[in-house]
Amino acid sequence: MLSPEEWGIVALSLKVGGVAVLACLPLAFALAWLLARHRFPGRLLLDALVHLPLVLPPVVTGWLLLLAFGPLGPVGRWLNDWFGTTLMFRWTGAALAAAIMALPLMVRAMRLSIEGVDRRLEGAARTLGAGHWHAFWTISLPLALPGVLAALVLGFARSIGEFGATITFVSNIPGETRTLPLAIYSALQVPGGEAMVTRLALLSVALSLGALLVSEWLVRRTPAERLRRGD
Amino acid sequence: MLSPEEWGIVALSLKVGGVAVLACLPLAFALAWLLARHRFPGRLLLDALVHLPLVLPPVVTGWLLLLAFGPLGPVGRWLNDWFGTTLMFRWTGAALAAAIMALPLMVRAMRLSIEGVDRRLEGAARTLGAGHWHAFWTISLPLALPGVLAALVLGFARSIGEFGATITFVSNIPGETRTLPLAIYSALQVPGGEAMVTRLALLSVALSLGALLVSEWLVRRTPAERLRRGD
Amino acid sequence: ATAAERGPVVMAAASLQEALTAAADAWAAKGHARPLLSFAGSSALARQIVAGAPADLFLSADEPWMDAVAKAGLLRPGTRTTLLGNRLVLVGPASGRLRLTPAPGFPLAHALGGGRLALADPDAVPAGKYAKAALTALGVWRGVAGRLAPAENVRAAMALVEHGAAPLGIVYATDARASKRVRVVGIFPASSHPPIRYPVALLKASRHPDAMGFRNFLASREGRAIFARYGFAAP
Amino acid sequence: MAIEIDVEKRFGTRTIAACFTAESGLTALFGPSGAGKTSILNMVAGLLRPDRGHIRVGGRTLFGADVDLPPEARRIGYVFQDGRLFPHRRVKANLLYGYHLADPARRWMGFVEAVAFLGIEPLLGRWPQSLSGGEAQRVAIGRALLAGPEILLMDEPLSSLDAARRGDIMAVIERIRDELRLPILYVSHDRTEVDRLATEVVTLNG
Amino acid sequence: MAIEIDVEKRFGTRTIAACFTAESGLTALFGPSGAGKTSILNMVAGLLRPDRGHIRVGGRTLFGADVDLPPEARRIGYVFQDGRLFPHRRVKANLLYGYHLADPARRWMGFVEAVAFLGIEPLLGRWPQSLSGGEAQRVAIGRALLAGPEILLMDEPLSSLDAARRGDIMAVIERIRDELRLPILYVSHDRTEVDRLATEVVTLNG
Ligand SMILES: Nc1ncnc2c1ncn2[C@@H]1O[C@H](COP(=O)(O)OP(=O)(O)OP(=O)(O)O)[C@@H](O)[C@H]1O
Ligand SMILES: Nc1ncnc2c1ncn2[C@@H]1O[C@H](COP(=O)(O)OP(=O)(O)OP(=O)(O)O)[C@@H](O)[C@H]1O
Ligand SMILES: [Mg+2]
Ligand SMILES: [Mg+2]
Repeated sequence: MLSPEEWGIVALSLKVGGVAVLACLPLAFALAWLLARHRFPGRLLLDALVHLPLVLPPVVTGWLLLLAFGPLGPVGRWLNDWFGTTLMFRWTGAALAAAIMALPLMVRAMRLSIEGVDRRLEGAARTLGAGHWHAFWTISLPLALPGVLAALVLGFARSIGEFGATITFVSNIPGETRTLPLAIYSALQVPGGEAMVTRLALLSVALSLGALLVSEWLVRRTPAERLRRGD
Repeated sequence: MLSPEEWGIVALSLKVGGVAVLACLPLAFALAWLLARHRFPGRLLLDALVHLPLVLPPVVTGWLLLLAFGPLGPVGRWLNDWFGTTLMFRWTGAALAAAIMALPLMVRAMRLSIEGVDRRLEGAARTLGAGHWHAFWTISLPLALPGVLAALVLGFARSIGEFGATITFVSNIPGETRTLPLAIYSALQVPGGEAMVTRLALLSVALSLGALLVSEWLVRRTPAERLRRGD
Repeated sequence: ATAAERGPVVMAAASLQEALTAAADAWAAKGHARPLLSFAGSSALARQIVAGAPADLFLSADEPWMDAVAKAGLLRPGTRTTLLGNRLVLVGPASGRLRLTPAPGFPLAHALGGGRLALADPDAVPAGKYAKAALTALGVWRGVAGRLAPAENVRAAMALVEHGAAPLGIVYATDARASKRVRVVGIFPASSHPPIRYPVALLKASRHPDAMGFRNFLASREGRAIFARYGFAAP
Repeated sequence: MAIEIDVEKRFGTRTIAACFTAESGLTALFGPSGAGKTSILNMVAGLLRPDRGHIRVGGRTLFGADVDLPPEARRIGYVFQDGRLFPHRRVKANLLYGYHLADPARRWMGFVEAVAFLGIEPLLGRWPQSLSGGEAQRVAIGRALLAGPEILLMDEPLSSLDAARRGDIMAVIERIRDELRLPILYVSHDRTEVDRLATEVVTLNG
Repeated sequence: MAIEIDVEKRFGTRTIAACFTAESGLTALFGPSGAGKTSILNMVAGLLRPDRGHIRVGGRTLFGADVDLPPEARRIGYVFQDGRLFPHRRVKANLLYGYHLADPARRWMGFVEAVAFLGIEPLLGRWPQSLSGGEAQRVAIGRALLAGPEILLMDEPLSSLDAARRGDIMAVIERIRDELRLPILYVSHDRTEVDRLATEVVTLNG
């Protein structure tokens, strides 16, 4: 059904999207928590910074990544000096680009859920002997779970669709950075490539439908949803 | 400080982004409500459809818009026959592209908030004589307001950053469809255009910072936030 | 994989995709490791190279971006050469009957009727810059400047014609030739615009032993023959 | 006006059933925790659909074979066991929510009067979340009364009030019962409350 | 173990103040709605920070000049006026939340025992949202007791329970008071409850 090359592209997209979303998750949650729960000087600036990848055209984000993480960029040089590694032309770079593009969406979804958590329940947990962190893990986080799941779905979908920042940052290398959108772009460059484009686009849709099904299944297992169904 | 041309681009971006988000809002809310509150056959499919613009590379979305709304497309033909109008090469087309790209983000944000509304409060309103709709306007909608505001911010930011679908669908016409990202793209194509890119990118950032400030100010006026501050 | 198994990394303008892929296949058929081809806009590629990308060869769609890389001192001296040429053509939908020969003062505005002229962004994209130069030289630029549909690249411009959004477009001969949905309405005189040239050069960062060999293969008679099959002209 | 109730509702393996007729006056629902008192009030209010049966108030069928009036058409005033004040409206707006929706001709209590006997005048500008338990309860009572209902459902309305307040509010409930002759369904565990107010006692078994 | 409380807290223009010492036993806080009873319990629990003053329990300073123990270090058991069960955990998990966190040596009540005298055995697998008012209240009492606290704060713990249950639970509270000699701060409006349980009554003015 799929050619080995197509399988390769799908596998790469899954790897890039999965790694991007999972690696981004803790940072995104921390940011969401900070923005939802704390008032500090510079909060608005941080909020704006988080939104940046949404506001800038992806190509600009890719260019900024190139400037920072390229072999001559400050972070790129540091990575090379200390770890002997580079993100240029690597799927890890594609994952970085996808993660940065997904960040604003993930932060917002989780922030909305965190803002909805009834803090009095955290107080109740504390009186029962739970420390700050225990209350967080057992009360706040589970209650914010719908937002975390929404963030995963949004982030994964965004990663699967990410094009501009990726091609600008890590170029379009088959087997390494040519994810589905880049393959679609390549197919679009070929006159009469519409059939190929359609095929690849349907693959993208299938992937995200899969992600959606998984998240729907997970949501059904969260207590909030079981409550709603009156289990 | 800004040249008249730059002012024009900023004004156009604001118009396109504003119209896109406001026009999209009712549909997005209706979809969010449907997905949050109702279980029906095809729900998952609708959910997937809503996510589509996020998953597909923007260029593909633009290409699909061209197929549907172009002079030969079914919707484009219908618009022309009945209203003698077209979206091709018009700022309205740019707004349509931006709206479609913003849709998934807006739906998700509002859906999270709607899912968080305590339905027993709606029941209480009903016993006090409020009909279905009155309870919606006075109870459900205000309680879901944080999600609506988040949707506005996300949607506007996404619109301000929209590039791929716009240029593919309505091309890059100065004064009509050349929004900030398209102007940035043009500048990026020219060797040594970095200064111009930086300038325009900073304008984008300023716009979204403005939107963020407005939303922050609005949030401060919502009851939920006043509660949190202990007003 | 070792460097030798992986083949050199070639960064090439997206419009070369089909032809260069065929050339790479031919090269690989000779027993060499298949080069890794990365297709994107020339500007994106040039920026990656300037930012230190570890690539071996650069094929640009125009001279200025190659110049930018050269100015950054990143080309292997003496390896730059002009690989290919191309022609600029006026296209319309395949179903049309219009014939229009681009010549000084030719009635382009009239032929557009109420429609727009699709082309690559004339301020930015090479194909658009050539088109602007040609129309200016032929004295019709003023008449159509307000009725352009500047697209992201040549393929997108052609798509506008293919889908009936624009009655006419200006694209490369190679693109027009490959699409069944458009037909060539007229060919621009080569003298009406600066020569369209695709330069190639080896990058200073290149470490791959095959890189120079592949460059030479592309510039060889055999390589040029492959490009000619896809409609590219000799420089 | 008589209340006629005959309903049944299953929750999993548990069935709540009640069948009684109460003449005008205050009917106390008595029964152990979990007997189904709140469920019955919810069915009368239209918030919980009985599996079968009927509910009639003064000749009006609220629920029956092919009738199922929506809550807003039932003209009930419900003081919930858990308050349910609208968190996004200040106390005053909570109180006036049903008042503004009611037909002026059918209102039987004025805003000033309600505020005065409930002693909530200083709370009018406050947000519900900052109220003490008893304060919230008084606001909830006021909100239900101000909607001008034709039947009152009260689920432990006085449980967290001090003796003085309790006396004041019981006096008002007596007035509503006797002067306005509104039927009242009343849940309470307090014997003295029930002895003083109830004209009839219905006992449910857990 | 004595409780020594001297605190002050401002809410806008309103000031809550209390100053009393109670010997071991059950101290009833009495006072009209809005007097500040819940606020005082919250300050003892560490959920509300007094503006000034101190709180000492059996020699341990919970709050003072430069002490402000976090709630989890205060070893209190708090039955809230509004339940506050964890909505995402079943009844059993709610009950065991504090139990698992407590040092086994300091637990003074077993799970089976608590479940038995509260009569909540059939509810263990249920979600809190589906509980009746009295059922939720019993679970909340159980949750607080099972955490093995050194001092109990109870805010109208019996308000929506029927007479039989109330008697059972009062007997247990008496046992806790007399055998375990735990200090208990108890808020209630029910005179009979207070008369039976309280060793001391502190009256707050609204
Ligand atoms: N959604 C549900 N699923 C399962 N059981 C339920 C559900 N809702 C209510 N019940 C059960 O139905 C019974 C009746 O509940 P109800 O709230 O009517 O009791 P009640 O008489 O008001 O008790 P209380 O005096 O404690 O408030 C309870 O045992 C309760 O646990
Ligand atoms: N955040 C707040 N802002 C303003 N006032 C508050 C706030 N929190 C509490 N209060 C007020 O402080 C007073 C004491 O509240 P508290 O909850 O301690 O009363 P209480 O004695 O427990 O009353 P009840 O018996 O009604 O529960 C009340 O009048 C209440 O309205
Ligand atoms: Mg009840
Ligand atoms: Mg209280």
